[in-house]
Amino acid sequence: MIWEALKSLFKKPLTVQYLTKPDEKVPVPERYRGKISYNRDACIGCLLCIRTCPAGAITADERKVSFSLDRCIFCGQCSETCPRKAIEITSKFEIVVYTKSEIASQ
Amino acid sequence: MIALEILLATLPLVFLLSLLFEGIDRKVHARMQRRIGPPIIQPFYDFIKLLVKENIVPTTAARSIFNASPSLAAASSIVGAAIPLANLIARTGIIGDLILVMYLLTMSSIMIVVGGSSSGNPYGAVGFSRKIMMLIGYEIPLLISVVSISIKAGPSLIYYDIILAQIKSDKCLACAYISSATAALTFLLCISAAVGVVPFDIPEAKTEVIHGPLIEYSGPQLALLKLAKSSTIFSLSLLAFTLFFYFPTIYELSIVLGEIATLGACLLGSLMVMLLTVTLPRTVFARLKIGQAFKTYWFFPLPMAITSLMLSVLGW
Amino acid sequence: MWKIASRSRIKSPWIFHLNTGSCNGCDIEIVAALTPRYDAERLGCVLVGSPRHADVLILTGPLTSQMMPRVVRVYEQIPEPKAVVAVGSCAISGAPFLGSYSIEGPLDRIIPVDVYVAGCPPRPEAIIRGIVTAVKRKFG
Amino acid sequence: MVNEREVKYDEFARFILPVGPVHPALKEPFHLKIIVKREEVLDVELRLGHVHRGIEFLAENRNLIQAIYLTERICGICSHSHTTCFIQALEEVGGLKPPERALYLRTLIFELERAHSHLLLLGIMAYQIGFDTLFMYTWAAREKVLDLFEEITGNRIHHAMNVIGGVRWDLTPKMAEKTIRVMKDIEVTTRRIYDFFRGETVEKRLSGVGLLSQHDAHELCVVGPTARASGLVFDVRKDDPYAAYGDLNDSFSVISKKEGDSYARTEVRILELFELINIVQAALDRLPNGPINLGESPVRLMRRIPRGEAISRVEAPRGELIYFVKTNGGDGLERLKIRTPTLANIISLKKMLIGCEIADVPVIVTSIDPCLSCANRITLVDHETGEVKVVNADELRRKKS
Repeated sequence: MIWEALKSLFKKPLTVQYLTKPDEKVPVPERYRGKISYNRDACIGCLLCIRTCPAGAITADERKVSFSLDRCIFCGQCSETCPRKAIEITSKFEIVVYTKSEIASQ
Repeated sequence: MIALEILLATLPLVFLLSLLFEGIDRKVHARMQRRIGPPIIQPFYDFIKLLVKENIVPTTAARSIFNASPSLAAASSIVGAAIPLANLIARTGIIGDLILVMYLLTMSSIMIVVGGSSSGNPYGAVGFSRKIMMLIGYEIPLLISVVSISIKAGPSLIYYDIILAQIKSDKCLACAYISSATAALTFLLCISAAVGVVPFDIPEAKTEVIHGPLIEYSGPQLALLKLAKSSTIFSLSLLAFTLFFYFPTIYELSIVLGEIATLGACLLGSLMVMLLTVTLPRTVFARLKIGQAFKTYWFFPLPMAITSLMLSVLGW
Repeated sequence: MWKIASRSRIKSPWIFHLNTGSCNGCDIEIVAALTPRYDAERLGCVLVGSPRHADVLILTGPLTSQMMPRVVRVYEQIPEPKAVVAVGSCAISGAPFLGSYSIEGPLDRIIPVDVYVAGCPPRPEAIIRGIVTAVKRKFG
Repeated sequence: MVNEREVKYDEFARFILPVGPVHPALKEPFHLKIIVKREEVLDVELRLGHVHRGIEFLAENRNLIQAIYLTERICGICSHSHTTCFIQALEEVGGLKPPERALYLRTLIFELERAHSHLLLLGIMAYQIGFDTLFMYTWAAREKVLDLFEEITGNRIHHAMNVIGGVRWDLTPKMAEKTIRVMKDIEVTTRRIYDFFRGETVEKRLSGVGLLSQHDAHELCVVGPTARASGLVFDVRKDDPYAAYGDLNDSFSVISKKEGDSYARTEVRILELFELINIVQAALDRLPNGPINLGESPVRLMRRIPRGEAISRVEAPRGELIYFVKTNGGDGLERLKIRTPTLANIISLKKMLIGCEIADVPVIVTSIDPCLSCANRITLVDHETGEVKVVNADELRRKKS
């Protein structure tokens, strides 16, 4: 253990210097389930997503749907259920907000 | 009394140095774990932040003891660190200052647990009983090793006399005598228990007793306790280095920068001592149980300390 | 003088983490934020064991009825100034557990929350960003 | 006279030490009332329920697809085990047979999850005994598994891999390659971690602590690594194969130890890490081609499940996980009952804790790898009569209102 520790002293640290060095981040993989984006024009108002959303984050709204993203649990089920692919998963993951309503705009 | 003035002047220096040492300790610890670690001035941030934070005194606490003990702990350990540093700079000493330093350092660690146990928290009480047991374990070998070295250097209980003895014989004591080498080893082994870091941080184990005595402290009080701890680390590593490994031939070479070079070399040496006896063990060992720690100290350092005392009396 | 104090506060957020009925997902991500890959300590974050030492309270989970009085107690024990970060969707809104008999609803009903970090669970990077944002807003 | 004083001292030295619900050694709230005399633990009282969220009740009010995600959020560490178990039961009720490739992929994720869970536990164990460096090393290795999850399923913790009749995402050849690479890495790291755990100080802290004899383990019905460390050879993967474990039967063996202490429980997990690396490699070698699910829309599949009931069990990282599912013939559940491994194991804590030192408490609690968010059930114990009463959801709601 002592050797291991002393060796590590002279190795490069494993740390990704997020926030302390500009543009350094752990890479986000392609399939990452981040914030959802909704294409209102593509939506046909079948309301299937409301039936399958486990968190009750989707509500009906004038024959289409609207999202309350503070409830979203990022499972991606809505985009899988949607027959027209009107809901897409983006790779955005840094959702840090001061009030709940800002989540949608971030 | 020029010595007193120097002593007063060293107090802020001790404050700065001990926090700097803690910063280096944390950085090296982090690097050994393959992390970047906090910036070296992190302890200063922590200290200032805690100073300007709210201070909460729990209603269950014995107020006077609870409030007094952090300041007492910090004061005694800072003075305990300042005396050797001031003596090193002023090149003088008073009779019995070595004993005074050891006493002040013990006092500081006792004050911490006394404050903790007066908080009325059961974890503080557990921390108190554990600390007392640890004290019995490490304090005896620590003191015996100091006595052994002072016999070798005189006999004298003046801190600067021991350094003088090393300058006179042109050799560090630990290299010169077997007894001093044993005493040095004992002292080094006891440091990590005396300051309470990981293999022996049993009284303040985070996952067992939630920081033990520190549990109810907040704000400035906590800042003082943290300062007490880091200046104890600084003081003990300085003592260990100057008492046993003062290499006079190197320091006295440069006459121009004499004072500063000597002081710098001593500080560098004590930094090495700290890295070896505080940082390395806390990186590579797991925390022991109180019984195991106690046994460890009575089986290794205590017989070693007694041997070294006997050898020094015999003149080895 | 005040500048130094607020800078020190921003540079050394000590975290107390409280699970209010979460599924562990956010909790292990908070711990993961301290490990070599993310190393929150480089920003001064330390996970402390006693609320008395803390500056930032991280809350995870939808707030079960048994934990409700404890959350309030822990919040009151943290000395001023303090910041509260709600991590994860359950902490923000109660997400999938809403409607249960033992859920007391979103956290901000009982204590003020400064920063919300959305995600289920959020990545450790987002959690670190949340802490930094919270201390900057609250202490800066 | 002397006697009296002794009694007084005894009472002085004996006090109650509350551990939890908020305690740094416990990442989850759970309450232990420990009566200690100096350092020795005399008696323990266990209290659960701080993270009770009423998931069984909630699932009964949701449709099947929503219930899948709900069961996933029972626990963030073994989320895939919960969904696999639940979906297996649903498939049994509906008579659906997922394609071979889907079964293999389920197994693959399952074993990767076991890897991450075991590494997590080893790290936490090191953290409990104050060995921060080992904790950092272990968790650094675990990050690689999490990266793999993120790449295959899109999230580090909640994979959402299972759907009714198969899995959601396919494994590309590139990912398979990366998986093999990561597994080789993990094998090397695990060897090193094993060496560290065999080191002086760690063994000193763990061995002989929290003894659970084979007899007690049998009597208390403990499961998983906790049971296997006490000499009970029992593993659902071998005894009652599910998913692709039937085909992969020859690639692994069941680890078991005789000692029954915390060290044995830790060692079983380390050795299981080596076994699961074999399973992953075998699964990748034999991965059949073909579809990954039934190819129907999830909503339609959900409606195809008739009224019926089924029991399903899997070997989660912490032990045997049992689901009882009763569907109502529409698209919902009539009853869902979950028996999590931690619930089975946590009772044994009392046996292990009595007589140990305070310093051993976090070690023992961690050694059974408690996942308390799984284990919280409501049982009220009437203190005066000692009568145990299980409260159902309706009663609770009445009490609340």
